[in-house]
Amino acid sequence: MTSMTRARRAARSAERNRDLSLLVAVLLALLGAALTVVYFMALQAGAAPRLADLAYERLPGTGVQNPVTAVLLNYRAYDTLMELAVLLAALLGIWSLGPAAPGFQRSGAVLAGMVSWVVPLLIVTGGYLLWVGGYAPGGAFQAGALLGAAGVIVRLAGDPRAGLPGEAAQRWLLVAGVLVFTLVGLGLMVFGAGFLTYPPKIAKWLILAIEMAATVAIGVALAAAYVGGRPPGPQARPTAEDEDALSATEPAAENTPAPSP
Amino acid sequence: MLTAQFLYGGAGLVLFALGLWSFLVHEPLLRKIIALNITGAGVFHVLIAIAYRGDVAPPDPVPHALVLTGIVVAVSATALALMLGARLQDAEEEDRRR
Amino acid sequence: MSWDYAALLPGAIVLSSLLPGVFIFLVREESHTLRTVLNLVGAIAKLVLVGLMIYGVWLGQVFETRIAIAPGLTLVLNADALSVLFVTLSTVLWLVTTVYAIGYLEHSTNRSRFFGFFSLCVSATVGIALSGNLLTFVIFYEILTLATYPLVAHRGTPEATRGAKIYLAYTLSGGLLLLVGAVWLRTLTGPVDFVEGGMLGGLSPDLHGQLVAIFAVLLAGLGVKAALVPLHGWLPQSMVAPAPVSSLLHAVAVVKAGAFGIVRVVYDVYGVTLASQLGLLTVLGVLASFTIVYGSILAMTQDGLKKRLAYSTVSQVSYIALGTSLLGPVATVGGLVHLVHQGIMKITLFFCAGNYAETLGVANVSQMDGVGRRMPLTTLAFTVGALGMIGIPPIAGFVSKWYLGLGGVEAGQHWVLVILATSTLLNAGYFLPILYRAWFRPLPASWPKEHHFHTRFETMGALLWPPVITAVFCLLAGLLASAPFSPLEWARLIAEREYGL
Amino acid sequence: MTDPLVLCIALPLVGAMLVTALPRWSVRLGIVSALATAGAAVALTAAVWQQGTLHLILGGWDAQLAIALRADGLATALVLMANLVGLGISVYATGYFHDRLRVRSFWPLWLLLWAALNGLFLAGDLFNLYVMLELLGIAAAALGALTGNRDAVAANLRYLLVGLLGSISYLLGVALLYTAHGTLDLGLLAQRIAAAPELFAVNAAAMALMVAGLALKAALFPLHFWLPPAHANAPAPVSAALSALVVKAAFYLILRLWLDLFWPITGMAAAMLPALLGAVAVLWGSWRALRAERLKLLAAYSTVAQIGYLFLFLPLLTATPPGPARDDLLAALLLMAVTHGFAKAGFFLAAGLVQTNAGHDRIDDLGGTAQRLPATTFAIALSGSALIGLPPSGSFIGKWLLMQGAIATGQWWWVIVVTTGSLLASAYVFRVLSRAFGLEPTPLKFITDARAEVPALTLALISVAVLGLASGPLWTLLGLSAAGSGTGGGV
Repeated sequence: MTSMTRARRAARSAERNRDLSLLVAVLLALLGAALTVVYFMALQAGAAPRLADLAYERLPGTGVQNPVTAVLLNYRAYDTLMELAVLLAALLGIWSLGPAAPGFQRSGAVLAGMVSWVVPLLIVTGGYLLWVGGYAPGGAFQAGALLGAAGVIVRLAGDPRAGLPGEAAQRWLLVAGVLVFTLVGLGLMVFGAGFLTYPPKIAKWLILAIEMAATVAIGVALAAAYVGGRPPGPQARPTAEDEDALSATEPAAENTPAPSP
Repeated sequence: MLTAQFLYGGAGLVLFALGLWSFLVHEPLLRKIIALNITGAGVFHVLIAIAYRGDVAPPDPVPHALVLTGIVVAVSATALALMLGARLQDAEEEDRRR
Repeated sequence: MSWDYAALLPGAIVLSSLLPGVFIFLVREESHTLRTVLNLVGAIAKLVLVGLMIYGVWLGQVFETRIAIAPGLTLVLNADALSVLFVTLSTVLWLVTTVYAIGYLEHSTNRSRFFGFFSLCVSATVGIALSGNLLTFVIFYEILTLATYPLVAHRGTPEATRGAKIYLAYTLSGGLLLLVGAVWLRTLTGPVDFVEGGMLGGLSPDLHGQLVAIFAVLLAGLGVKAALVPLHGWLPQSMVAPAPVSSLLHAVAVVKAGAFGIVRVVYDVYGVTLASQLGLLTVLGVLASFTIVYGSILAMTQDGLKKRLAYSTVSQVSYIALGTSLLGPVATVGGLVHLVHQGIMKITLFFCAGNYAETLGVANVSQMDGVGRRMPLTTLAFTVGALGMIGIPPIAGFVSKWYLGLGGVEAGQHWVLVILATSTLLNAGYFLPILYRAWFRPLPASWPKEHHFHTRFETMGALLWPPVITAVFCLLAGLLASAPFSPLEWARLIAEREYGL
Repeated sequence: MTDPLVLCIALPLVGAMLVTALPRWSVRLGIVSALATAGAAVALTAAVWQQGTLHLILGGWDAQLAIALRADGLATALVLMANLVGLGISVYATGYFHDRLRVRSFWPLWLLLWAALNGLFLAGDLFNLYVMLELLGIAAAALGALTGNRDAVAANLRYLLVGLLGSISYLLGVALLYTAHGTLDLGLLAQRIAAAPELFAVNAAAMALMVAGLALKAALFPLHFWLPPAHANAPAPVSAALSALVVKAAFYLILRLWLDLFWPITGMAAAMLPALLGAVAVLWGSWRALRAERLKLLAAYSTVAQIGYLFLFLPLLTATPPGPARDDLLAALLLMAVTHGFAKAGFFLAAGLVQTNAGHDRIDDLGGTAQRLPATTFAIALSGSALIGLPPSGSFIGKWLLMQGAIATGQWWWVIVVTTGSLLASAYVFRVLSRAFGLEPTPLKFITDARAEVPALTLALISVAVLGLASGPLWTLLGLSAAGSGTGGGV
């Protein structure tokens, strides 16, 4: 019902703003055209070598053979570190909004059976992607995404925790990526190499360690984000301020971005 | 080579403009969030297009890495926006019930 | 930056009230003794330091504290003869007023806050007096505005907050104009230091148009605090403040800051010769004359004693501007000596007004029948102050008026005599009826709100002696006008230096 | 070997991880991290003071391939400001949040925000700046919604989306620049832009996209619509961080791009547009602050106005030839930004105390605050006078130099904007104070809470006394001391 009134309201306001939206459309079309022209000019000017050649030239000293992984975890590792922090920040933001809504139905036998096949497969594939990232397309993000997807499936199958451990362990897994990354960086700095400056000899292993931690962190963060709230645990018993924990009895599917049936 | 890059990147710019339009004119939150993602995807397209260096030379890895990073950032922001939206909807419904 | 005695003294004079002020804020409300000690130690220390400085300046020593705020912007505290005049006035009257205020506020609330801001005000006034360049002047000028605000609003009544708002609206706008003028001037000349004889004489005549405009802006900014008509509206409204505030700040510190600023700008920035060439003195003279007459006329219509005194202040402070606007050393002496004379006379009157209100509950002129018999010493002090204001010899006011008139004649501006005569008549018109009521009308059956103190005098000692002392000052300043170190002699010294005689 | 440049970013990051992992100890660990981070910032300032601009390429690769960190005077001054303010906010927060769950949510997000701020100020790489912007935006929006009430969530959702839009626009600009010039390093890019005047259209388009995106985040009028509700509804320490630091970071980035990257292609016309918008922001923001009913809303609108002042400097910088006069303008700009940082943080912290003790922050019902909360009222008064630009605050010196530059370059109309803005500012500040001094039938119960009041008061005092009376070190930090003293040192 609410969605219907909302749709009607939106339709009315859209009607009212039709002229305005037409104007916006014209302006944006102009903007798009101008940007295309500029983009064309930039492409033409960009005959100068960008960073590709240099990136390939330096590849042997990076500890990995896949150039994209080299950029992500060596040349521009600092970006990747911060990006893990972004993911964590988003999750912490989600957690700060309150506990997750309960109320998933247990899956039927067919789905449960499928889940018990798919989830291990996803985890194994994730591990493979993680390892192969050193040579070919793949790496921590892809692997983490698969782990996250596994969590999503488990949750859809009815586990309110999406297969994640309790809150305390979950917190450690979440911070593992950034923590290992930063500590490796700081450790290298203390031993004189400079922050995130891997000595070529051990670069491969350092990167692998970071990637493993990052994979876990990303997977857990994605799954936890899908759960959509603080994990229900002994530490987070519903308090007076978490009224929504008590009142949220409707199916949570309305609140979470579940795929349409 | 230039043509391919131009067409692919140009499509990205079209996506950018479309997303922007949708973000500006549509009221519902979900549409705004999707619009933003389209806008971002447009920019990622441009980055992928410029990484292309012809059929022989391997692509420039730097823009690829940037896109990967950008995607994770976009996913994170989208997740937070969705949850804030859900929380807002809860609050509005609570208000209405009172 | 050298840290010897001469470079430290001006800064120390400012700090001698600033530091106690900061500590007073932290004093607990009940710690009456500690607060009194802090107040008096500050006041006496300042007096001693100023004494040292007077002696040094008289000998021709240079005292200058410089603190670089930023490249090209320096806080300069500098003691020349003119600043010594104003510093001494503020310091002596601060000591007297502190004693008065301790008595006056004995049973009121928020005394720590009051005395803290009071000390800040005095620091700002002394800072204004010692400013060695326009930037420093502007800084202290604005601090004075800010520090006075809580004192005007002190009582917290709706009238008090309203009066304080009006006060702020006027003075902050004035401060902004002053700031704009100062910045504008600085873009033309670089740092604007106060130099005896002025510093703009060497500028090319092309800039004279801008200089006139700048003067107009500066005068508008300073005119607010100096209560030049039509910028005087805040002064009567601020009379809601407690009596010590009205006496020291609104009779002495704040209005004098404006008048002092005008003197500085005319003599030490533009130079009196250039100002006269540009026709600025005429404008100032006309404004000042108008204010003198207008203020007096309004004073006659007031029944509230403090309001009447306030309009009298509006009128009397413009004597200083009038003296400044006349080209010639004699008029300068008249204007400058009035800076001191008006201060001691007006503070006497305000102290007395406070005593009447505090002891008898008398706030209006119409209630003053017979107060002379109930409070003879206070009324005697009041009489001295009032007669001085009118210009009866041998009280201080006579000396000012005499020199102003002489200066007008010397400058060939005979209309000044007409202004002085009119003003004197008007002064008599609004003071003599009060004196008549006080001494010759019969006592009323009861006073509006009488307050009995356990003392053998007419009122509490701390309230009684300050006006008596300042009344004695008024007499001495007139009687001993030609003694060394008298205000008159000091004003002569300043005039000699300004005119390079 | 440790590098303060790295520590400024790594320490809060590690701190954020520890408080996330050990929520029971979040307050203790949080304060330790705050102290350590602020210490690193002080060490960084000392290093820049002694050695001049610091430069570090992470990973030991060629400059263009890797990410550079850079600390010049401008960045260092802002880092120092942000970290001292951050320390104040942290100490205040220990006494502000009482609910356990809120404490646990606050600290990790706050430390992440802090890391992002330092990272943004010190970054020397365009794409890294994008990541920092996003981290900043996400952490800020999450913190702003911490109270969980409807208005706060709605406002900060809008803030998040608007911020995302701004970042995407910025990123498209970065993509264009990389296409044309093939590097992301700020220093190299500056050389290449200067060397390629024929690419004016590309550079200008990139600049327009980036500056527009950042102006949205910096809340430049008319893109400020999201700021007042978001800042007014956040918890007080968060409001302080958002208003004093986060908005400032976006402005810093605009300035950095404008001065370092696009200087060759910016002319008077380009500088006039943001300045005009800034002027409207000054007037409109101050006016709305004057009309605001709540203390925190007042402070938020005042931020809109104060950001406007900073944009007024652009045409002055453009019109002034290199030399002492331009150096003064640059330092004044920095001084105003830094002063506003301290003052606004102090103001918000004090407003938070008023709100907690009075139970509301409706200005009309705040009578008697001066009697009940003397130290807090004093903090509001001090930071308020810094917002107005009264001496001896740092913004007084800033406005003095701003007006001086305006008159010297013949752009006298900015003087009118500045004076009108100052008058409006005094009106809104004293509107609060005159309420506070009002005599209300409140019991004379003094409330003192040192842990909460000392940070507010200290920040306010810094904005007034320290920055206003000793602003010279900013010139030294910017490396301008030799040039500046050429103007005569006050003689």
